[in-house]
Amino acid sequence: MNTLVAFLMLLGAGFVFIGALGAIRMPDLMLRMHATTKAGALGGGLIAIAAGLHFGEAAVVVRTIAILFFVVLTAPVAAHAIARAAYFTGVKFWDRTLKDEMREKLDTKGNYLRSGLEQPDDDAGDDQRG
Amino acid sequence: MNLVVALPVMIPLLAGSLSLVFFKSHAAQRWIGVLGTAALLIASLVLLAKTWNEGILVIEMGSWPAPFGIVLVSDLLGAIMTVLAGIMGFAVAVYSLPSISREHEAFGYYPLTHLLLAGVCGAFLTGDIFNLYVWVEVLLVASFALLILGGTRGQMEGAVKYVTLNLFSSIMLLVAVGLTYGMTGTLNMADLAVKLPEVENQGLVTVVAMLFLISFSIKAAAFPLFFWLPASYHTPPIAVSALFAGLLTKVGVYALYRFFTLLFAHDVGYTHEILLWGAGFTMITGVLGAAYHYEMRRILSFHIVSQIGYMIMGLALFTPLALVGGVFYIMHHIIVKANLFLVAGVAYFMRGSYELKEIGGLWRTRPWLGLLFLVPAMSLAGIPPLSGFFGKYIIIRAGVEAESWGIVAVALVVGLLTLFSMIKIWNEAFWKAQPEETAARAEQFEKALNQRAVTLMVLPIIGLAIITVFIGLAAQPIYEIADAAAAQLLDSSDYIEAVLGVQP
Amino acid sequence: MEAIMALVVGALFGASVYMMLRRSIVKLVIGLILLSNAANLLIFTVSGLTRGAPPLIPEGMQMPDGAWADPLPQALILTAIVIGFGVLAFAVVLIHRAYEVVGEDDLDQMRSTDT
Amino acid sequence: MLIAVLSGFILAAFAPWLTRAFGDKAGWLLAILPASLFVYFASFIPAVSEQGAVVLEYSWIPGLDISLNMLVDGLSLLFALLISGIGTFIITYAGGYLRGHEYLPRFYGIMFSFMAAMLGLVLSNNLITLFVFWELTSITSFLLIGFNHEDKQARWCALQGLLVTVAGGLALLAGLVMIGITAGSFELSEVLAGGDVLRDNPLYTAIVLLVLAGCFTKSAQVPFHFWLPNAMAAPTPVSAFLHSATMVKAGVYLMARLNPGLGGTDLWLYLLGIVGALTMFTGSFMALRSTGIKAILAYTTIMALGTLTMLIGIGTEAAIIAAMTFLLAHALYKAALFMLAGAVDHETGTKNILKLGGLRGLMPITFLAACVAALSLAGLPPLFGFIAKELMFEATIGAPGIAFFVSLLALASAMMIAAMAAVFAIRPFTGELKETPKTPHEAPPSMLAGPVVLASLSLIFGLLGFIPAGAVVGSAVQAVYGSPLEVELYLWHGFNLPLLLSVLAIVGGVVLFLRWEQVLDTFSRMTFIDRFGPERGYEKSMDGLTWLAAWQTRTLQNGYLRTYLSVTVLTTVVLTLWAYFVRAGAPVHIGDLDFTFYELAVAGLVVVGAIVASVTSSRLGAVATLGMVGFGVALIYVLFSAPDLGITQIMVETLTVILLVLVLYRLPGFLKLSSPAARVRDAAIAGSLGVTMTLLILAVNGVTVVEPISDQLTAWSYPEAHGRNIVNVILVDFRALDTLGELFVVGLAGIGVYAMIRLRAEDKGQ
Amino acid sequence: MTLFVWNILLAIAWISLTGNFSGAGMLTGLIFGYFVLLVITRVSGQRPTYVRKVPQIIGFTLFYIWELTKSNVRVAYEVLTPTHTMKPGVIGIELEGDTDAAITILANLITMTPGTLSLDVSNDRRMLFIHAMYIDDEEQLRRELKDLERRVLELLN
Amino acid sequence: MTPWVVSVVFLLLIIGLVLSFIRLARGPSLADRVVALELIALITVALILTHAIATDVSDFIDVALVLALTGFMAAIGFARFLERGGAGK
Amino acid sequence: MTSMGSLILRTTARFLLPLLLLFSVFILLRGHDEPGGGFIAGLIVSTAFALYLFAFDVARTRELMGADPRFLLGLGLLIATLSGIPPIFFGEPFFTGLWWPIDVPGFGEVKLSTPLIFDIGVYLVVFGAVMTIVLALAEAEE
Ligand code: NA
Ligand code: NA
Repeated sequence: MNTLVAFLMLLGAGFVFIGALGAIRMPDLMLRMHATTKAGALGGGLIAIAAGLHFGEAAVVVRTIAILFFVVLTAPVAAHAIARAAYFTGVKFWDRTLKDEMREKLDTKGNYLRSGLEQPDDDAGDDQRG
Repeated sequence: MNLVVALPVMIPLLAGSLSLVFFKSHAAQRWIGVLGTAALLIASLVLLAKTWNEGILVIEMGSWPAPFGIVLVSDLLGAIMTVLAGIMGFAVAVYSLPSISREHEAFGYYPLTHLLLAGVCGAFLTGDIFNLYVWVEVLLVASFALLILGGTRGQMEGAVKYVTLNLFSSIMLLVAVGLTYGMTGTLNMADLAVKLPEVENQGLVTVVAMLFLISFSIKAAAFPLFFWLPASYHTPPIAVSALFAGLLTKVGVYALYRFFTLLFAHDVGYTHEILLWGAGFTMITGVLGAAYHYEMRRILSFHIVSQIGYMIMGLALFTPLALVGGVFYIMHHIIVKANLFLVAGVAYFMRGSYELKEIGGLWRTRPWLGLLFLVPAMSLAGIPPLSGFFGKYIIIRAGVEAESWGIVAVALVVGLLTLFSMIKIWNEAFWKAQPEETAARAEQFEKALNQRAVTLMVLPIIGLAIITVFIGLAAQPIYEIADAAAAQLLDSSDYIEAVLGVQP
Repeated sequence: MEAIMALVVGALFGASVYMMLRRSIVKLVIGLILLSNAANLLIFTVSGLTRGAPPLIPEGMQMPDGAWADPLPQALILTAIVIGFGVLAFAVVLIHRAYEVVGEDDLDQMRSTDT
Repeated sequence: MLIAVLSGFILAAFAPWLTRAFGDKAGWLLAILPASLFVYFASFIPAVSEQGAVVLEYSWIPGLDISLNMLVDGLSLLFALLISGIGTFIITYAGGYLRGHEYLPRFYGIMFSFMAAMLGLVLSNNLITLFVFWELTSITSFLLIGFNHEDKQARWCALQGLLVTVAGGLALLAGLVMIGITAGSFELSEVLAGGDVLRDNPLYTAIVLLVLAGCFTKSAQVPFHFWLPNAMAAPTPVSAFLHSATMVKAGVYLMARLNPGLGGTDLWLYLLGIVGALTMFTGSFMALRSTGIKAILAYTTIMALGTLTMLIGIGTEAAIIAAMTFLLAHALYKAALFMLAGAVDHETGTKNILKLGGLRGLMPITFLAACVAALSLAGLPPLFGFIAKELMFEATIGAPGIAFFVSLLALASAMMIAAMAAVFAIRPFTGELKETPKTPHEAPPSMLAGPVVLASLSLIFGLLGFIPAGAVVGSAVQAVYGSPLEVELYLWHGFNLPLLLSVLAIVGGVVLFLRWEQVLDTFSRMTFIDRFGPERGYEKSMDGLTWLAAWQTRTLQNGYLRTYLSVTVLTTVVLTLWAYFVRAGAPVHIGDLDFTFYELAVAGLVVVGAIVASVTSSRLGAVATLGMVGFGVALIYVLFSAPDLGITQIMVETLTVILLVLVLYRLPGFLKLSSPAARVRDAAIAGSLGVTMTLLILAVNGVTVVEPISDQLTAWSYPEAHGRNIVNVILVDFRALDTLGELFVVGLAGIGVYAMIRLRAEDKGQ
Repeated sequence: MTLFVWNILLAIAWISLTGNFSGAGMLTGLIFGYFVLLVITRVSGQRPTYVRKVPQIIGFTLFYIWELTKSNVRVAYEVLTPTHTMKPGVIGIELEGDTDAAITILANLITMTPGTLSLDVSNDRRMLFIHAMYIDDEEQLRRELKDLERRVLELLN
Repeated sequence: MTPWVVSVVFLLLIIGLVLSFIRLARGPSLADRVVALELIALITVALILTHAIATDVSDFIDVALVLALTGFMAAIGFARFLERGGAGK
Repeated sequence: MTSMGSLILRTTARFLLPLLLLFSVFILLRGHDEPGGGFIAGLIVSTAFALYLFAFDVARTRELMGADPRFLLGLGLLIATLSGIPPIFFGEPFFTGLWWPIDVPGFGEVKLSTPLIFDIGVYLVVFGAVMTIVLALAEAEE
């Protein structure tokens, strides 16, 4: 059991380390987020599992599961929010970026994003937010 | 168990909470405002009477015995200060009825006032240094909120300075409390009075004392730490200025009295010498600031600073008589200074300006207001037989007895300059004819004057003026209370025994 | 470790006051927040640092097991953090409004009330 | 007695109302009070003559040695009689002089207060009570001098008079307190009985100087005399009262009163003798330069005050007798003259003596009374003034050490005064009638009653000197001298030096009178007197005060928050470090340097984060860095066993960042606003606080606490307070009051923020 | 119906948190959960339809973690190797599901899978824009993403 | 737990923390800083969990739980800020 | 329209809100024995609503909260203050803890007590205050 815990911890820490390294090394914001979001969440999650295994008590285990759950749930949402906002505010892409299909569909003035699949008679201003 | 010790804290807390719950009903808030402060006044009077008759009273909050829980302690000084808070609260509550705008009421004027009073009373009554910090913060944040009520540019600018410097003060207080706990492992004042002398390096105690001194001196607006006060006190609605003027700086002064009699009387030659220098410069710088200005609220604000010097002087001389003088002075000053602001407010409602150069003719048209101004103004300047004279007399006599000639000279000269700026107000606002240029505005304000409103504003002014005259003419009972309070300050053993239940 | 924390606290005090001495009101408020943190850490440090022994009483016991960290300073700091939060919330909004009213982020433009 | 003294205050409260109710007759009605008081005080004459002094005891503030005890002896009785007697006429006179005046009701209110204050002053047996009344006379006379307050000049003069007299008053207070402490009692009767205790005390010189500062300012002695002529801004009834018997005499009274206690030393002799003589001379000289009838009278008052001071200083038997006689004589003629001057002014509309003439026919009674009073002023027989002047010369000749000096000045003064008396009595009334603003006619009876009676008294007392000698002057002399003296007053003392001097004075006076216009012309060209006189000194010091106040206030309260903060921080650092090095001996306890690398790293990151936050140029970057510092601090809490703190810190940090982000979004980015030098300076200031805090922690680190109260709290936590999380138990139970306060802080912040955001009043700034 | 599921879920969350896996614990959880729902659902029109089957959630969670691990290895390689071989770009993916839950879960899953990052959903909810690290083989990428979407929709129906 | 494992884990996490901090300090855009802050929050979660394992005190896990729950709020806040047109330079 | 149009965020917020609410109650109730308490719980619930606010808008957040946050603030203060008063009827000073231990199923022994009521007051105050501030700021922005 101890070995498993140690392994998970080391693995988790390794992922975290890689995520952080990515945050330094990657050339633009989006690419950095590819690194941090995934590596960070997984690293944290693995260490949470390690903690659950280490303590072995039910109360602790459910808490570590909750940590895992929340990390994995919130990390992509946060990433999405930041990426979207950064995109809207015109963050610079790496110069080797190949294409951007979203740019032309974005009306930055009203923050309206078209799908490009609209019928000509669709009311472009209709917002279907819940 | 003495429930009454906690009442001056609990009543305004409840009144404040209730006002918040009924935040939509102005009528309810007004009623709670007047009744709550009246209840506070009554409770504080009962507390003082009980303390006078039975000696130092203690309530152990939560039933946890001292020094482990928090105790509220009412010695005479604390009870006196509480009564003063009650008087101020009630007077200002009545004054606020006509003078505070509907908008201000809608945005929490009344609950803020109650909670300010709660903070002030808590600070006066607590027997625990961290709890003191908490109450100081309560009153501070309440004062922040009151200060910006209205949101004018001047208020914002003043508030930035007020908030920054007062927060620095609070942080220093927190640091000092932390260091004290680190040195003694206790927070209870009586317990500290026992344990601080046991600290091996007494010099270290002095160092921590300096931090308390700094913090409370900022709160008290002593030299050279007073900048926040003249920058801000003239900006809020006048009722708020009056409340601040009467009570806030006194919390700092009170704390200095409490700490530098009960906790830090181990190195008087050093600590109190510093206080004495501070007192002298506080008097001078404050009074010169007042001499410079031509706006009533600014003049009065600088006088707060200046008068604080006298109170600190009483503490710094550290003789029985000097402490009596200091306590006497505090009592007198709270009443008088607040009243001056209230009178200035009435003058404003009649003339539309606080600028002395823009107003005049009040003695001609409103002689009664002139008299109501003269009472606190002359009292502030130390003209007998009003309250201020006796305060000044006792302190000066104490100074002479202690042969501290320098500070006596300063105190006397500052008295003269105080008179000078009071007369400046008198000459300009009351004697001088209303200037032509602003006559139209004055007329407009006169027309808009509501007789009932004026009556409500004048009632508390009359009340406070009567107290001022009473403190002067019937100085003996006041002196006796101050004397007994000072005796308790000088001899901590009663305090310690009342709190810890053992002979120190 | 207390000695190291002493340096940390000193540095925090220094940094916060340095920020407060800038002309920007935003820096002022950030400085205030740091100052509050500095004071809390100071209390934490002078009350003694204990590792791995939170002041919790395990089930079935009357007292904490072995050594435990002094709970009182923790309670004090908790109170101070909360108070600091309240005060700073106010301060944050204050600078916001001050900026709106004055139209400048520059403290030197906020002198109309003094003289 | 107490009621008698305080009755003036009581009546003052009702006087305005009575005045309105009784209209023109109010003056007569109100005069009943001083008249009755006069009678009442007169009833003490026998007792005082017999016993010397009567002390009536009334307690006030025993704790502070302040009583309302009244000392009735010859001196106080003389003053009390003058105050109430002359007061009676002043009150009636004012009824005529200010008939129909808008402010007459409040005038009476102030006047009665003033009268009561004066009575209290002269009757108090307690030094502090005396001072109380002393200051009250200053304030009430301020209100009287500034009676015509819409006139800027009047306000200025009132302020000047007040500041000068109160400045002296404060010195006096210090002196009186020192007397009380030195003598061991604040009761005059006891203090004066033990004069040697005072004179032998090292504080004696200080006491004398302080007390005299009060007396000299109040009694307009050189160089403080300048306020007195300016006080003529007051309406004439006021001037008459203030200058004849009351206000300005208070200083003289006090010097006379304290003479047994403080007098009899060289210091006393020289100070009073020389200053008094100079004042006497200055007053006379300035009178000679003046053309306003009230100004002339004012300067002659200064002369009289100087004379009295000089005589008290000389302190010989003859001098004291002369002083008391002169005092009475002066009160009688000066009050009369003022009231007459007022009558002239009132009826003609001008005060300028050069514009007056030929009034004799139109105002015969006025003229007659003026002649009598002026003769007394000039010191001509058979008037009481002559007796006084004779006695004065006798005293100056016998003055120890300074006889020649004072006699010479006295002679010169007497000449000039004689001349001015003639000018006053003759010029307005003789010659051809001149055009005046108002058509003159005789003044009403209310305004003539006083002058006529007082002038008559000057005559009667001159002829029948035994009346005053026996009644009050004798007792007064005894009181001032300290032991009984035989006092006899007559016109004829035989041919002697004083008589010669008197004759010389009158001859000189006549010469001066005849050539007055020339003299006036010469003197009025001596403008340097106005330019360099002490009044310039007053003005300069007022200007200096204004400048100093402005400079100081602009320097200190300069509006720069960072100045305020720098001063505050530096004060903190200096006071704390000074105590740390000097009192505590700079203790440093490093303790065990046990730490793990990650603890160190976290600590380091917090520091680096704080530094980065403080130098970064990105506003939101600073906020983000702040967030990181917050997480770092939370980690420190967790690493050292404070999970609750960790959670709280994290939550608070998160919310703080959210708030900052919500708030900052309108604010501009940082600009580099300060110079490199300023940044270095600020870094030094900030760093000094950091160093201080580090040192404090290291110092306290060395103190071991034996038994912190938290041990007991821990022990109680579960068994007594039913909680396993001790921190939480402390928060909600042991120290619930803290938490309650904390809650209110949070709540208040909420209300405050809400109000700040939602309540946007009109911006009234700039 | 969905509300009841929600209540059960909250009760499970409760017993997980309290660590009290008893019937009584479940009851308490149900009660508290009920109150929470009471508060939440006073606002009409937002009846949640996210979740139907608890076991599927668990199964899917495992899948999620697996995807997470894969993506990390890929990224790790990119980070640890000295040269960048990425060919990044933004592309749009047509969406089939139209419930909030489906779109959200899909978007989050895409974010967590190798080399892709959800940017935003078009306002008409028909197109999901993603940032991808490697779009040299765009068709392959689109296929993988479609497969993922299918799994999500399966789970939800 | 074996001390060397804990040390290595701490070491990796701390280096990660330092690297993220460098990104936080350098930016260049606000979004970069926010991403870095996000990562720092995650690393802090990991550090707390590791500390709990190292000291064998499970109570610290609650701190990590709260941080995991609320740590992303700052990012959401910043994102909102960016979208509202706050050009954080 | 508000610019925060992220469907993903909205969905997540709706999903997280009940969980966070529940979690806050949990933290509140167990605070006396383990890390937690009214203050932390109040902050957590505030965070939950702040998230909701960020995802939606002020009007919807207010609607969801039901009561005006200022009322909650006042109510919390009142509850906290009043919780100190009952002991005086038993002859004890203010804030003396009164305990009514009840064995609540599912939570073990729930110690109903004045300190718990006090802590609930804390919870409400923190929630009310933070939401007052956040909503006021957000409204000012809109
Ligand atoms: Na004051
Ligand atoms: Na992905």
